[in-house]
Amino acid sequence: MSTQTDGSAGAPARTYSSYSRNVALRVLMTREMAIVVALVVVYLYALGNIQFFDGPLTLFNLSKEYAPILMMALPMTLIIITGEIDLSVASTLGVSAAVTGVLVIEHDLSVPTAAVLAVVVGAVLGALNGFFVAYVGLPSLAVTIGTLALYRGLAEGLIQDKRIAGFPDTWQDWPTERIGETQYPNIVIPVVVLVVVFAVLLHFTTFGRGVFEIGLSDEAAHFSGVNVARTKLVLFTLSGAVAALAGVYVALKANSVATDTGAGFELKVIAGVLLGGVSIFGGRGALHGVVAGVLLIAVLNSALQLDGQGSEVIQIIIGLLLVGSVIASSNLSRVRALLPRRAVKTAARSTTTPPTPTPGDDTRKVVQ
Amino acid sequence: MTTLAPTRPTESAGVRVLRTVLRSRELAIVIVLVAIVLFATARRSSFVFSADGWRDTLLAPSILLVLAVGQMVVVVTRNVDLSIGSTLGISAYVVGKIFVANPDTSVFVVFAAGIAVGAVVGAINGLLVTVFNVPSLVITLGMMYVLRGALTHEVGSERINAQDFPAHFEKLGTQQVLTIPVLTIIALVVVAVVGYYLHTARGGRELYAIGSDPDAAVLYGLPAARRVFGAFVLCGALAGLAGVFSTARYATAFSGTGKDIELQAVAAVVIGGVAIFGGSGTVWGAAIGAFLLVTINRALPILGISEFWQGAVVGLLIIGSIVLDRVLSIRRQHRLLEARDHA
Amino acid sequence: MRINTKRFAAGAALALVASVGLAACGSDDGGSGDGDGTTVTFLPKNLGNPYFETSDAGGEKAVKEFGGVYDEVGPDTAGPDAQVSYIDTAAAQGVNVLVVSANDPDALCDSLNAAREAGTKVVTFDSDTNPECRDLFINQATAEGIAKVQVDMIAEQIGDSGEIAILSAAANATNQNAWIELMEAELEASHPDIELVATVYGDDDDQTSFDKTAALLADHPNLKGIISPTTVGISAAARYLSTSDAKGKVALTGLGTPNQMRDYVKDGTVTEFALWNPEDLGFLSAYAGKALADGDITGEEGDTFSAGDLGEFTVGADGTVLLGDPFRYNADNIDDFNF
Amino acid sequence: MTTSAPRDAAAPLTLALRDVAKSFGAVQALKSGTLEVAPGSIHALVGENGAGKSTLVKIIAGVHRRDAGVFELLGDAVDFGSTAESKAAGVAVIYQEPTLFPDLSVAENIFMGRQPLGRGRRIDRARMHADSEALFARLGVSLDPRREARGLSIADQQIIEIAKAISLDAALLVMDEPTAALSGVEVQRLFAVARSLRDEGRALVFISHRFDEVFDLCDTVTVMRDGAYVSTSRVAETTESEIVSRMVGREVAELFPKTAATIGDVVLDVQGLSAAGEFHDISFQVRSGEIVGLAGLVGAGRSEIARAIFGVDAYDEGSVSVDGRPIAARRPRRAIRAGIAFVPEDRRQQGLVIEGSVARNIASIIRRRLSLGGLLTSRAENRAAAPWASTLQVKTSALDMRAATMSGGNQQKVVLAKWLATEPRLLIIDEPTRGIDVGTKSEVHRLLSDLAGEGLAILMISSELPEVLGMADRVLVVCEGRITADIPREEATPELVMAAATRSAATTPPAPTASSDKEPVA
Repeated sequence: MSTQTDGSAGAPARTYSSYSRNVALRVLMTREMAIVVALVVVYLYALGNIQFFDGPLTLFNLSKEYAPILMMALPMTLIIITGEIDLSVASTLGVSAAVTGVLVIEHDLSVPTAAVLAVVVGAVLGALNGFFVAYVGLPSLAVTIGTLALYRGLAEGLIQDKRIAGFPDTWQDWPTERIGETQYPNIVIPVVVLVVVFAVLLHFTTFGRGVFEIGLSDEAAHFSGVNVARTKLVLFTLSGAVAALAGVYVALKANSVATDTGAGFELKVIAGVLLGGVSIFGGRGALHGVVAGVLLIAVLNSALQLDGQGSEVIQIIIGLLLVGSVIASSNLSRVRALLPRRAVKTAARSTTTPPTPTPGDDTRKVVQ
Repeated sequence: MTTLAPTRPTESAGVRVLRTVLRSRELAIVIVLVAIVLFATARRSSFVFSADGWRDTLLAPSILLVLAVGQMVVVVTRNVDLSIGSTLGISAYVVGKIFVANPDTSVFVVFAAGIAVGAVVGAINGLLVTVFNVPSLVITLGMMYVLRGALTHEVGSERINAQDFPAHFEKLGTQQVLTIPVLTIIALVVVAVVGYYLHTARGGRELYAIGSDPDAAVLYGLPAARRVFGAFVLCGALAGLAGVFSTARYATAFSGTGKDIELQAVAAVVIGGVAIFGGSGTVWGAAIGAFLLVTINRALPILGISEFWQGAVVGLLIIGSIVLDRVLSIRRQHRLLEARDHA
Repeated sequence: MRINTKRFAAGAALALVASVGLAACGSDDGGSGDGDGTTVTFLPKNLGNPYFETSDAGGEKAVKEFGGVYDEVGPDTAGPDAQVSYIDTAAAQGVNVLVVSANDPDALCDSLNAAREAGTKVVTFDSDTNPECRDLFINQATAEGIAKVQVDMIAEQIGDSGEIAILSAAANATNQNAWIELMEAELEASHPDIELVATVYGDDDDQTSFDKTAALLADHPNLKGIISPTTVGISAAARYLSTSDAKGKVALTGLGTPNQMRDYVKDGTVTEFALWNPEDLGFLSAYAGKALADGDITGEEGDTFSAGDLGEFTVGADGTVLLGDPFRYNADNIDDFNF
Repeated sequence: MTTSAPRDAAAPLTLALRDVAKSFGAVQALKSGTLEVAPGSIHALVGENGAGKSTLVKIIAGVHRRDAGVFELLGDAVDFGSTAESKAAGVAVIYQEPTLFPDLSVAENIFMGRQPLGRGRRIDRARMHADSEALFARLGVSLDPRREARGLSIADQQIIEIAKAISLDAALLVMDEPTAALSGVEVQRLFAVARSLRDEGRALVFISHRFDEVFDLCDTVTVMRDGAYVSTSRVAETTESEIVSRMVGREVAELFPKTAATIGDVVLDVQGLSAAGEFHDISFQVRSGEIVGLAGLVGAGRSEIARAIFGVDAYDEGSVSVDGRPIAARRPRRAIRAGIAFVPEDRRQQGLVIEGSVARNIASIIRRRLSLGGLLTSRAENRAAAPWASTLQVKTSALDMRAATMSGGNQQKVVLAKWLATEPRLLIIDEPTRGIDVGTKSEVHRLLSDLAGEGLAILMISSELPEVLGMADRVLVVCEGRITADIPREEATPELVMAAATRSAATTPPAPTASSDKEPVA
């Protein structure tokens, strides 16, 4: 560690450790890890106790069905970390599927061309959300409730009562063909690529740092030169583009497009993200937690269905998990508050001099 | 800075009221609503000027009206209740079950039961939100799943059909007093009572204060948790009432009753000019928003817009409303800043 | 250390919730597949639909007769997405026969074929998929027959002239659209004075259908008749009409079940409607599946099999088995039926 | 001017706090707060920022619960769990920062929860508005009770807070720096009201940094330092310099060690900057090695000017250039690239990502430089942050500690570290020592002085006159959005600055004792 001579103080250089806890604690004692553990436990339990869960179709079906959810959860994670929300993803997916279908089946475009156009359309729809949120200053909840209706309406208007079905065989089969001898369909490949891309974007780039800063305090981020509006615009655009990509996949997988394709997916996506440890208030979350959160829902769903439970049981469990996880994470501060003595001791030990009082800690924002 | 000489132009109360009305955000949607009704009626006089048309114009919005009022009360405190669709479903099923068990049950008992069921659900939501201090968006989203799942689990594929409801209850769905449907009258009474409360009671004003700045409300010493809890109970109770309405109007109850209606209620509230982050807006606005949302759906085919584009029109309406709100608030802010310069 | 404690608590709580959830389902041993009977799973368009309740009840009766194991699963709203996951699950469970009423002819194909590769025999009923995705289709009646009977009924009821409208299910529903197309052709060919002014979609949702009926009447003041070729639609439309001024003035017919329509036939809202016997449809489907599973038939044209009390059936072109002709219900005969 | 109120020995004290303590997590904000206030008196509570005054006020108000100590109101032991309880017990508090409901009308803000009721428990709006107007008349201001609170100036917001507190008809009225944003005339009105309340037998606690006000208004004064009680004395029997030395616990002269530096070329050049409702026609320059102080009342527009220069806020007209190159408006990133560093007033909201780690905060601006091929690792951030933390003597055990767990002084060091890491040409620093303990305060002052010595141009906004007078080479005074004076170091006196800061109300009341230029007034 080098000492810098710039600045003013001529006091002796101090050294700092980078982390207050060792690697094991840092990696293991996180909310994300709790979800990963829950996922592993549930998976192992299902493997041992649910008939057919170990069958060759289980992982295949699960990957195939939850690929679009996981895809959309990736940009959604970043959006929720900035403290916003995008309820319109499933409708964007619907528009994209409709565009793909209409272009390929009604206008005989090739699937790749149509897919690119659909993704562009998705990006534009996402950018529209982003524009309203970032530059007009509207609350994303209200905007995306509006575009949830608007984009679904566009999909309905595009399809009307037409039958959009019968994509060219090669394209229609590809996403759900297995990768070599594995149990996984091809769609897993782009999903994994996207997961890696978004993980790097969120955790290993300056852009990602900005995303967290905006979520923790968009004002402080703004004052540090983070372009808050542009960041949000980019995220909503990404969200639209990825939802559109998922839409192309869903269209090809089903080999048909209906007006309600993907309807209701947004809630599964959000449930997966929140379950994965992302704070609805923004500023906190990690992508591996979200992946685990979505997979947990997928595995629970699959296990419960194989066990003969109806979709309503799955609904109830997802709902309880959602409520439970939010209550748990929001109220841990209370648990912490019950242990003030310990906290003081820990902190006192960790600093070289006793802490000084912090006045004005609770200064409040002035009425605007 | 403040000026010293108190020189205020004197204006009569009547002028002030008129000015308030003319400047109000609600007027904008009333104009849109009236315009739509006028256009639709001009093209098809039966839209309003026929017994069925008149009745449906008033009756169709009644369910959403009640839901939007409840949602508005929650939204004004800077919360949201996404579970009202599920609550409506449970209430409707309970109402159906009561009639299946005893077809002679009094209508009043059924209303009380529906409202009570809703209030209980609302109380659970309210408790979770205020005691655990967690965001209502997530809690009520979770509750939406849990309640709908529980309802489906209980109901299964059972469906309570028109035959299961006694005639006197079914009749309530279309009964009219002086040509105005009974359900609409009840809904309007709800609007009036809740609107009056929010406007003129201390508790009502405190709801606005809480939504305007929750931290300041606590610092001020307002009973914020109790008021928010109350808002959720009211919202739940009204969702329960809407469940009774739904069974009376549609004479059917099954596991999917009321699905997806929560977003419509939120949309109605937003269209009505209620700020999604609380503090401002009126019950009247939310009610007109609900009226507009339902009426526009009925009127679009008559106005020559294919039913396939109806969803898109509703979406545009929502976006348009919030953009309008934003533009108005920016303009107002500019005015205030300029006023400060000239002070 | 407090951070550690907090995070651990979060993890523990979550794991607890998750495992409680699982334990709850694990305790219910709803396993299918044990026993030596043929396992037959019915997958209707959606649950909570009286029509499918009746047909699946017929299926259950048949399965019990031949000593198989019956199961019914399905989404709570009609849509192909949700059906796919039930097909996948059935495939993973290795059920012998899957009896499906398809929400979409193409969307289910991949999953159905995967199931067939895994050894499951697929029988569609009520609403077909593409022929290459299933082994047999049990057709309630020929599309031409269904279209013709409805057009005939409305023509009789409105005096063969005037405006009519159609209240369908979902805009993309295969069988609905096929019937509507045939009805349009039939109207053009045989009933030139009848004008089809609108087709609206109630999504097989009771309330939507109800509201669409209201909108239809408001939009078309000269409407003389409505055809609703879906049981959900016709009952919702009848309910609206029965409380409206249009009762008795606007004729309503289509496909409905006697129990749902009884009141409206008796109060004069509806004169006559048609349907096959859905119970027989389910019954036949189950027996067809059994025959496939046992290897008695392969779905080739000309294969014959026995369906209990319903007698012998022969597989027609495209792997289709025809139940019979639609039956008309009216005030004279409706009390003879209970489904 | 009479300063002592008649005191009835038999009557119980209105307020008695003894050895009250309060901690927030690791930070002990209040160690032993003691405050005894008699009915019919005005009691000054003074102390530096960070002395624990606001925490004490919040304990009285029921915002916080004390951890230890005695708390009695009118002779009875009390323990408020909420502000509602304290209000019910007869305590009214004016907080340092206004806490209004922006969506509600002015009158409702005053009477929320206790609006006058008419028939059928219905709010009597006419009476509420009339009552509000009566209150405003008493305070000598004209505000429309019907307008919404959103968009009011800070001064007007403060007036509403005062009206609210007065209307509570409380036995104890606590005012935490109520005059910070007020003009001289408004202050005199407030004092007249305060005296009349005292004469009615109520007790008032008055917190202010303006000593002339303390001596003008108050009967007794309690001094606090570092979260602890220091002394209580009758105002008439003490002097300013005694109070000041008790407040800081050392000789005042140590505080401001600005050393002379070579003043170089113009770094910042602001020409004709205007923003509607905020400030007008602002022109000035800051040279290398120079510290320019921006003085004025709270709400005069100083921070707004700084924010516009840095580009976080928009302006309507004018231009900003650094080293002769113009800077685009509304582009903080460009301003940073041009060499501007900006330490904002609100450290917790704007200066820091308070929930973020020390390392990420320090590296937050330079991280673009730290990334390799677009990729950024925590390792790189930690390596870059450590030397700066060391240079500024940031007290933390590890770089992943959240900034929120640190003291105000340490937080300010982190903010400075993050900006100094950008190697700026110009440092804009808004209230450099607000909420910082005395020790760190002088560290910050020395640092600023050293930085200027190294040729950095510094624009310093401060509401503490001694800080401005001690540190600045040149003082610009802002009043109602305009620069009203440009005073070189040698000529700057508190009187001159205050006169320019309250231009409209030319006279601040004469201080009762001989004033020195060390006197903290603003």
